[in-house]
Amino acid sequence: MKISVQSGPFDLNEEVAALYVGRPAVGAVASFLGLVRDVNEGDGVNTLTLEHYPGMTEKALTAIVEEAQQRWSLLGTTVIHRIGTLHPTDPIVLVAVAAAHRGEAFAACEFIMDYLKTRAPFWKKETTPDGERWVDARVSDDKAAGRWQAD
Amino acid sequence: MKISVQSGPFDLNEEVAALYVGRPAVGAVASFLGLVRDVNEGDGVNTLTLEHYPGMTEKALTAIVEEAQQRWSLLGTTVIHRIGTLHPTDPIVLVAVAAAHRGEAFAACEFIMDYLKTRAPFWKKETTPDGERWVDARVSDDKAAGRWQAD
Amino acid sequence: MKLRLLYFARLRERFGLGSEHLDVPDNVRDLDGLLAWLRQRGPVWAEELAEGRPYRVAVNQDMAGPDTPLGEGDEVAIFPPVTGG
Amino acid sequence: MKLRLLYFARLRERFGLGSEHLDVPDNVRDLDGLLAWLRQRGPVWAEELAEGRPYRVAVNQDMAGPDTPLGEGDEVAIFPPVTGG
Repeated sequence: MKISVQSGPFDLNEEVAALYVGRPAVGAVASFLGLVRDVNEGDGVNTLTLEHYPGMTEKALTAIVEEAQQRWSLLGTTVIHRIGTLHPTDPIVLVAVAAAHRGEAFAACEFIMDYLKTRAPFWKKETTPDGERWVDARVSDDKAAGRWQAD
Repeated sequence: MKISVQSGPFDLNEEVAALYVGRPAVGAVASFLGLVRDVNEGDGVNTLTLEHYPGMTEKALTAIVEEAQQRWSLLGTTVIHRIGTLHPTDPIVLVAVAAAHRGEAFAACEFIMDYLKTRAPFWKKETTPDGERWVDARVSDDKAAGRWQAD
Repeated sequence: MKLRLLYFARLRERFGLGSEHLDVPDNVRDLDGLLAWLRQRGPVWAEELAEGRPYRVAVNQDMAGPDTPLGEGDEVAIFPPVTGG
Repeated sequence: MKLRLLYFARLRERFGLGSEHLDVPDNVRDLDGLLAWLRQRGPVWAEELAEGRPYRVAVNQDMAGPDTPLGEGDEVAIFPPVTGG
């Protein structure tokens, strides 16, 4: 399990390769890249600043990955989340999951993203042409996370 | 839409970057990498050779991606499938999907993989310590593809 | 009627050929008729193309069923269930 | 009882501070009690921490509810619903 909260960029090739190179039991790597969009709620976005809760963030991400590991048979998991000020098209988050088969890799990757969105202490502030504003939590994210409890 | 059937390797960074660099409407890229495992059905695998049906393969992949585009609002899709002889840990297939939000990107990526597994004319032959054998289609793949029809 | 036949993977190996041009009798009008005609070619054909065996057929690169009609110059491919990805 | 309080994001800005050390009265025994006590500090506190407002509380870096007991030296963080990812 690799978990990193960092201000700098990351290299997708490197992160995904670390999950399968030299590990021939891995048949599937599902990954998700979240990026800064230039529009949110209909307004232009110039910058996005991510605040977090040092200590709890890492703890929450670890707990989420551990829960995924209990639900599915995984062979490796990487979660990288950036903090600080980012710009449109900048990567914000990477979740990559290795497993023997694709079903487990996809499910765990989506599960981790859904839980990260609702349980990991990060907050986004946008700068738009009208000034700064904190991004509101989305009801759809709660719904997305909630569906994993129906299993 | 990029679709490629090729014997050579591909670069994950390059393929994923092509889906979001300079495209600030993209908020999510879900991707899947399928790899050669060193064990299948309990036996060691030394090499995996992929045969395909030139012409129909590209046509089938295009139809699958078009169906995904009709089901979800997508901002870009890349499907690369390798042919020829590969070895354990070699990437076989990449499916990467860009969208505004993660739900669409995840769903379309998994849909394309499920349909590719059951509808795109590729066949795998393994070399094991006991000789060569054609890989049998998996019932679980039919089931995985079938669930998209219940929607 | 002239057809182009293609065989892939295990069937290509079993039949010992990857493609052929065929001139089939006039009573072969659809896929069902073609398969019946191919089964007459010998024991390997009869065995591999027996009903209930796991093979698939595409006509002009689209998946086809027994009722799919055949026309002059069609490309017919016969192959095992696919296993890519 | 001595506590360490942390505020994040919009609440950090509204309260005008990111962290503080607090010495709360003995009758503050759980999160509910702490929140009631904080609401007395002024209109901004009363408004933002009113029941039904969308804020979350963690005690020692675990999500907590109104009944969560508090102890000497606990780290209590109050913040808006999270929006990362």
